[in-house]
Amino acid sequence: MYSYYLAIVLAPLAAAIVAGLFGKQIGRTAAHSVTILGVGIATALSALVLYRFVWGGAESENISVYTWAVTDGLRMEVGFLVDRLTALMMTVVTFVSLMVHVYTIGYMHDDPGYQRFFSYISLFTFAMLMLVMSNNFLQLFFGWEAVGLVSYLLIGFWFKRETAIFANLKAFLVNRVGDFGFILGIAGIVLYTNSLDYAEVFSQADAIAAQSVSVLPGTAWNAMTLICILLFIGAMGKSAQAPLHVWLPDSMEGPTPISALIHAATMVTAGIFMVARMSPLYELSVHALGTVMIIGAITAFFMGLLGIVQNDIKRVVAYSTLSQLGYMTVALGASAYGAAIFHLMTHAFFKALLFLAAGSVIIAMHHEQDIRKMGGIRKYMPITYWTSLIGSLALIGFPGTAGFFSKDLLIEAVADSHWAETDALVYWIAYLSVLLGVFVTALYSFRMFFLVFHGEERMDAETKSHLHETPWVVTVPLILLAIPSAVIGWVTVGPVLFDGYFGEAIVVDHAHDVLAHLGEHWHGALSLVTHAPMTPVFWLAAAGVLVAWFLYLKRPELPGKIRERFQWAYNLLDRKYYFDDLWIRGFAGGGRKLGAFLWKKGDEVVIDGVLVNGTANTVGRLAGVMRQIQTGYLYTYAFAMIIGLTAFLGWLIWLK
Amino acid sequence: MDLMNFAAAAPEMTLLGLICVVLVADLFVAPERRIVTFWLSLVSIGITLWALVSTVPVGRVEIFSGSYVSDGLSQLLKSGVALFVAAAFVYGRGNLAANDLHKGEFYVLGLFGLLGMMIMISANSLLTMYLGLETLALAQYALVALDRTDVKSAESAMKYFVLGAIASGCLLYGISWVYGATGSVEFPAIANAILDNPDINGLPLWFGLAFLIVGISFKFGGVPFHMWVPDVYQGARTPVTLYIGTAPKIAALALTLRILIDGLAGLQEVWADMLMIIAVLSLLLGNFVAIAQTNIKRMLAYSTIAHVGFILLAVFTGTPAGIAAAVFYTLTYVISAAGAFGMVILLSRRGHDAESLSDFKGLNARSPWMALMMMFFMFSMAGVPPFVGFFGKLNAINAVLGVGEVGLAVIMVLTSVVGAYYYLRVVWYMYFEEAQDQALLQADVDTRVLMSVNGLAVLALGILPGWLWTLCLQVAQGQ
Amino acid sequence: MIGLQHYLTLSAMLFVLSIAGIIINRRNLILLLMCIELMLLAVNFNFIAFSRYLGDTLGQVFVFFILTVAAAEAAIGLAILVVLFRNRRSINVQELNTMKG
Amino acid sequence: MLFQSILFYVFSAVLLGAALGVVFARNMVHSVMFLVLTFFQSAMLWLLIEAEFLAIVLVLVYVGAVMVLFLFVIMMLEVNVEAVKRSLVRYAPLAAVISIIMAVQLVQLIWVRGAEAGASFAFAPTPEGYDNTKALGAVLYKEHVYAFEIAAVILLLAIVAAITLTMRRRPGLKVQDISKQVSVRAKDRIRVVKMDSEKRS
Amino acid sequence: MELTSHLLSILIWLPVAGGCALLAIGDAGDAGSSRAGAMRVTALAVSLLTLLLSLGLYTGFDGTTAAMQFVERVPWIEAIGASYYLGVDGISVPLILLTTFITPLVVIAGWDTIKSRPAQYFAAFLILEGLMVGVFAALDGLLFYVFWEFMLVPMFLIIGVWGGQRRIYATLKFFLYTFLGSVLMLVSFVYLYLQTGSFDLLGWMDAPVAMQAQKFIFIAFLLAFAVKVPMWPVHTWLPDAHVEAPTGGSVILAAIMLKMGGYGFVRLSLPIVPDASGYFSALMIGLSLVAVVYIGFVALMQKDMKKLIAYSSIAHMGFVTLGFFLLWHISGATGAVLGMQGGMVQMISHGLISGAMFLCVGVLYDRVHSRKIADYGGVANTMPAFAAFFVLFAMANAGLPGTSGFVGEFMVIMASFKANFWIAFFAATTLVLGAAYTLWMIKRVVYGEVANENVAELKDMNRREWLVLGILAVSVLVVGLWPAPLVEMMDPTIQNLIERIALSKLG
Repeated sequence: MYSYYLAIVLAPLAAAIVAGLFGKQIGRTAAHSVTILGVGIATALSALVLYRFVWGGAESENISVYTWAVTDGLRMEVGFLVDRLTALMMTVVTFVSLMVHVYTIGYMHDDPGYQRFFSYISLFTFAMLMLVMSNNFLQLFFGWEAVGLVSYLLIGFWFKRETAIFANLKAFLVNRVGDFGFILGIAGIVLYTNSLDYAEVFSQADAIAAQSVSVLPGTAWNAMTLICILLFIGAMGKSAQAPLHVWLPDSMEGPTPISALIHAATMVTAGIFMVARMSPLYELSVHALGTVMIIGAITAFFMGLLGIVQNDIKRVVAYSTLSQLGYMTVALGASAYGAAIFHLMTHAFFKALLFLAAGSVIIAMHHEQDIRKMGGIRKYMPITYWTSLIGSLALIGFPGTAGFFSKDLLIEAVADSHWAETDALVYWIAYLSVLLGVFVTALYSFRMFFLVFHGEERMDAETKSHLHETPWVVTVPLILLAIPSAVIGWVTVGPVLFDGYFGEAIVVDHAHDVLAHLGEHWHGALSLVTHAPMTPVFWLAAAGVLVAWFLYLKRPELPGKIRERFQWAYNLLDRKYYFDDLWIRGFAGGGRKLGAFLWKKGDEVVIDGVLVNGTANTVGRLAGVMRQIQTGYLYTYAFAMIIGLTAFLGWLIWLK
Repeated sequence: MDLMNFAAAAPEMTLLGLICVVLVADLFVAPERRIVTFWLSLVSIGITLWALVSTVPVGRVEIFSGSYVSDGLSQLLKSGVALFVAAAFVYGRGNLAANDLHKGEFYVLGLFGLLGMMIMISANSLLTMYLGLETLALAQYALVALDRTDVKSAESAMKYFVLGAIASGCLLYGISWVYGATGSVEFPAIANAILDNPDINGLPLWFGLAFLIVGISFKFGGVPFHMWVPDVYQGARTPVTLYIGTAPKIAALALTLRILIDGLAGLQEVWADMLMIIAVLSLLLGNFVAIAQTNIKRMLAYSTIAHVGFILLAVFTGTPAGIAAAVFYTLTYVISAAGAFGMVILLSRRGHDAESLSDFKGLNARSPWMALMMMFFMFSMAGVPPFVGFFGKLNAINAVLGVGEVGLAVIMVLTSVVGAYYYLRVVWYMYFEEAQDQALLQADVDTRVLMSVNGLAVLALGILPGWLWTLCLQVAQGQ
Repeated sequence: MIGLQHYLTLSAMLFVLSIAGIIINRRNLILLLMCIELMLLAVNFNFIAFSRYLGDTLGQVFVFFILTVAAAEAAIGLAILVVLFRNRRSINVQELNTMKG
Repeated sequence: MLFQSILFYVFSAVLLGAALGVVFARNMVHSVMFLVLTFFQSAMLWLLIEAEFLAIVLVLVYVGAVMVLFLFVIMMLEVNVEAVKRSLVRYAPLAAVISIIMAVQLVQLIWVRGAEAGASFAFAPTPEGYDNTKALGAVLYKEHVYAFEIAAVILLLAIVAAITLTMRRRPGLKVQDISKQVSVRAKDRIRVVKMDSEKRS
Repeated sequence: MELTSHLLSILIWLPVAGGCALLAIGDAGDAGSSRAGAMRVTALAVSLLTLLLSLGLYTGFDGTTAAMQFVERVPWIEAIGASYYLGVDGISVPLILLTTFITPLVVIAGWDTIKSRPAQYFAAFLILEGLMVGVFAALDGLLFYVFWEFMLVPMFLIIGVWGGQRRIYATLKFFLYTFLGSVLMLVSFVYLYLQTGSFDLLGWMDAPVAMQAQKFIFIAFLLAFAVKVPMWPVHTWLPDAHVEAPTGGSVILAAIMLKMGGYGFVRLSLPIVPDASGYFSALMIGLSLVAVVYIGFVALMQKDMKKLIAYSSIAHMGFVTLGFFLLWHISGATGAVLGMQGGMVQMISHGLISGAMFLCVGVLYDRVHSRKIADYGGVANTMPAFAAFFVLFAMANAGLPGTSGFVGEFMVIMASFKANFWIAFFAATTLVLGAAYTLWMIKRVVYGEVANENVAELKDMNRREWLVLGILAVSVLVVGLWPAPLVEMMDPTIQNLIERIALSKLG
């Protein structure tokens, strides 16, 4: 399988290089053909790999491709660890990527940077595959940063837009803050194991957990807790967990296909994947899991709230992504890694779908993104409408959709998590967050849905006259994504969550194993769907949809009144809890002030002014003073000689 | 004691005879054919050098009842002074001719000075030393005043004369005390007297020593007996400055070594401290004040003072390594100094002495080769390897550290850094600034050739300093 | 009893006096030259006294040469003085500062 | 002995007084005269310790030649002595302090430290039949021949230098050129000009 | 006579001789003349030949041993025990190769941008190349010092003659600063010479030295090398020098001359005075971290591209010194080699990246004649290819994995965590700071709307610039993706060095 794996990784890379370096020469058609071909190969082979795991009974493989460097006993390699977790991720990534490639043909049709764009997304596919297929931390970090790079390039794809290049810088830097923790986490692992290889590290996990480390004087932390939290900081950056979430909404400045691919389906889930991949480590640190859970819970609920006040169609989806990522993170904290990954998968489909649908609307609206200027598009764009509906239903967890299975079980897992016994506070925060989050999700999803597709047509006449369904390259991916969004839960929920699909890939401490616990009550997908109306989740979602209908279709004047009434709350949400201000004014601005201070005062005044030029000036001034001795008068000269002589004589006679 | 064995003094005698020839011959040379005197003088120096080389003594030879000594040191230093006097003649001729100063007296006085220096170098008694010193000094006074129409020349000659007379008065007063204390003026006899009778190693002798140090230090230009140096360097015609700034330093070194090492080695702990103080003051004052100069001759004068600090610190150690370092340093410094003053001459034209630093602006554009040579001299003086000046400094530092004086070594290198600034300024003017004067250089072929040889010597000696250093070491070990 | 120390003291006083003369005198250069002669005289006193004290002729020989040289020196000194005077019409020490710093 | 002591003190007193006169006299010519007196007194003192030859040389060379030279220059330059009166004594105190310190140092060396050492300061008695001049002469041309030659060189140098510095060749100066005069030829001297005789009208 | 037995000498003297030949023939100051053209071709030929020959160093190098190779030794100044002693080991070969690699690029980069006195310009670089190789190859203290100091002269001229507005201030500051640093090193050299009787560097490594003396020597070395590296707080010459230097000068300065400091630490400080190095290691680490953090913030605020890159150089070189001095703080069995290895790799990588960055700025400067960030904006609109290169190198500068910039930083951070969490913590801030200052500059220069007419008229890179930046880009990626050859070459030497350091010289 080695050559298959290589082909999976290298096909998109080769395509990216061809499209990137020779884009001008080969032209547009060739550029998209070659990249689609590359990703297509990767998709097919990934599917094959997945097939072999699911039905072929293949064993996981740990392969070294080449040795990057060896020194001091530390082997730094590039290699593949392909197991069931990886195979699932590979398939999701390549499939969504393929869809996005196809979709892009239509979406970017008129863009001068067409070839460049294809090159980027292919490169992204390569990087993401490197990330998920890695068998070691070094390569993980490589992929981690490489997807960040491509994300940076793609957010700033329209580099003439000031907002775009602001957003990409912000995204990169915030991610770097996360990576800062991540690389320290890796360093911690190297400290205790002197290895970067997953297998080696996992085998020594117990030894790490036995160590304690004193980071602040007088404290003793479990080494594993420290490492896991540091690694999780990386995940927070990449998966946009509060407070490192600030980059994701802004990243919507990029073209919509990449919002779908990178900022919804794949890259942002790298953090989730990473924690799941590190389950053997996280399982050994209860405190780290608790941290993960709290962060996830906060993200899930509060970021969802922000979605309610957004008016940009993509930003609404972006906040929903944030919220859903929070859900996954909570699941991780609950040790329900499987649930997290499962939600990751379903989310990839339906969120990519939603983004692409939003993109479709944007194309039709001639790149108008404000939902207040839309409305009643249903009749113009039936395919987009129906696929959007499927996506939205999946998002809110309408029974039977993919999102229903993943989210419902995720919430079940949280409800069932061991925190109920150990740390009640953590448990209740997490549980309430995910529960209330369901309502919020339904509210903002259908707010957007109603505002866009139903009600009054608020666009101008010019736009309206051109409004029609988008071409097939756009709608086909929508349909292809809508299908799994609707049905994939039925066939996969059982195997993935309860029938031990992940096998050895995910390690869960028996005491934490909520999924196993849930599995005891598992009676199949149908049973779950039929029981849905008995759960609070269902009613909360329904309430959300209802409220949205009431406020935005039935009584559209109400939201304005509510906003006036609760101006402070609105402001809080509108300003995104002031996190942007904290980062931009606080940290970035503070850093710049500090930099200016150190430069002007430290370097220029103290070091250069006083020490360097000061010395030089002192020398110069001394020279000026000393030359005064040379008066030009003979008697001064003679006098100097006599003083010298007298001094010597005095020294001899009186001192020696 | 072989009174009649004059052969060892052949160089001096030859030179004296030749001086008389030149002196007389010059009377019959028409002013416009003064070049004859020039070549005669060079030939005289050549013959003297030949006499010098052909009378290399085996070991140490004393003649004239112990007044005269010939040894390795004297041979080496005499060759040096002869060469540099010749260089001064070659460099100076064109400039003097251009300024209507091309008189036979320049050469005659120069040769007299050379004779004085040779006498000093070979002096084995304080009497001979004094007489040699005066020969040199009187020739120099007259040379400085050579341009009789120039106010500055006369003024500087007067200053030089008065201060020089005071210095030699002090020297003599010191000699009288040394004589009184030891009963002798011959260096070996003085050394023996101190060795035989430790009682005389007391205050009277020390007093005499202090006065001697004044004389020595004056000759070298060590602080605070340096005051004449800048004024004389500036006031004299540049060829004369070149003369004064080069060979006499070697003679001054001979003066120092003969008196302090040959004669008063027993008093090292006394004179070492005095030398150290003078040297440190010289290093500081020379380097600092040079920064503030705009006249290149004055700047080089102060730089000389700084270099003297190095030489005196090498002597201060009193070890063979130190003496060798002093000899090496002096010889090699003088090479650079000759080149630097030569360059000032080269840049001058009729009616315009290129004395200002700004005259060096844009030299690279006017003559890249000459600029390169000047850069060699400047970097050599600044002590940047691989130019020979670096090895001079290295050896001096080596000697100073060899006697455990880390602090002094640090002062030496730190003041060099200060010094580097003003040497760099010359390079900066030459390379980084636009020329104020776009005219091409006017210089005779002989001057150009000598300049090139001089510059390349600075480099070549820097790359392969071994033989000269070995020679210096041998000479020093003979002391 | 007049002995060595008397002569040495006399010499020392002359020496100091000549130096004081050089420093104090700011009027004319000729006086400086005369002070230098005084200084040499002091030196000669020392030599002769030591020579007599040691019963050795060397000191007196030295004085002989000093006298010779001093005469030559005086001649050159006066010659320079004349040159200076011709250029500046003055031999005032205080005007002798065109070069300084 | 006593007489000699008295003479010593008298001569010394006059000597020092004259020396002070040299330094402080207002008139240059007076200074020179004081210097002459100083030299005379020195010669006396040297005679006292049987250095007759040098005493005579001093008078001959200095009084006879050098001082005359000084006077000559003073007269020639017509230095306006009165022009600069009390030129300054700003630094005089400083100079005085330094001079006094130096005097103290020397005197302390000679008297205090000398006495501590307990050395005898008495002059050695001269041997019988000692002739100062003869004794000097004996060594001067033998042991010190080298120095003597150098002294000769110095004198030659002084001549060359003095001439170099002071001899002036003014352009356009009307002096005889002997060699030209000697080598003159008849035809250079007379130019025979043929002229046509004037016709009588 | 076999070529390899004199390879080092050839590598030193070939460019020097070439430079002297250029000087001798000259071009009369006219860049347009055919003679000047011939000079350029000659310079390129010489530098390429040197590069070609230096490959022999790589192919002929035995990477399994720490012993000196390609050794040449002839007596030089026998009276003071100095010899012409050359040799290379695993830490000098990469640096020599870097030197011979960068120089032709610099020659090409200066091809038609140097208008005045091109012959002297190229001659200066060739001579400089020889001298730099000499520094890395010298095994005799005196020889080392000669190369070390004389190197200042061509650089002094390069900055002073072909530099910008304040070139004189900058070049004097550069010269005097570095001169000040190195003269004290000379004193130490002489001290060591007096102790051992020779200038043999390897001999010095074996000579016992008392602790007090070691401390003094270390401080003297520190001054010399810290100035060169440069370390905070003796770094302020670097931004000035870089800003004023012509592009080629900046490249050489950043790419190679800064490495001299790092090389000095590993070649001299650590093995010769190991105990003092240990004694001062906490200080060194502290200064290195200050360089990373403090300078990172300072770089953020720079308004001049070259100054910004210069400051970033200081910060990156902080990693070098950090890596070198970690070993005393690592208690475990591993980590010391990793840190030092990281420092070395960082040096090589920084040579490539900073050189490339300065070349990029040079490309812009040649067109607009401004280095001010504010004078640009939207360059990507008119120079897309250039923008791609610039962004790539910026990413490398920010330490993106897959580029060479990551390798060293990664190793050093790994090693520093082994020493102390907080060392690693501050070191890792470079991830954020490095990205912040580099990418912020990129944002303002490359992205955005076309800012002004100058930018609107920009022409994209010509073939010469493509070639230079392309080569550098490939090498940055190669080292980033496969550093193993580099690491393996240095590994035995570094291990040997660590073992040597572990032995106290006090006994």
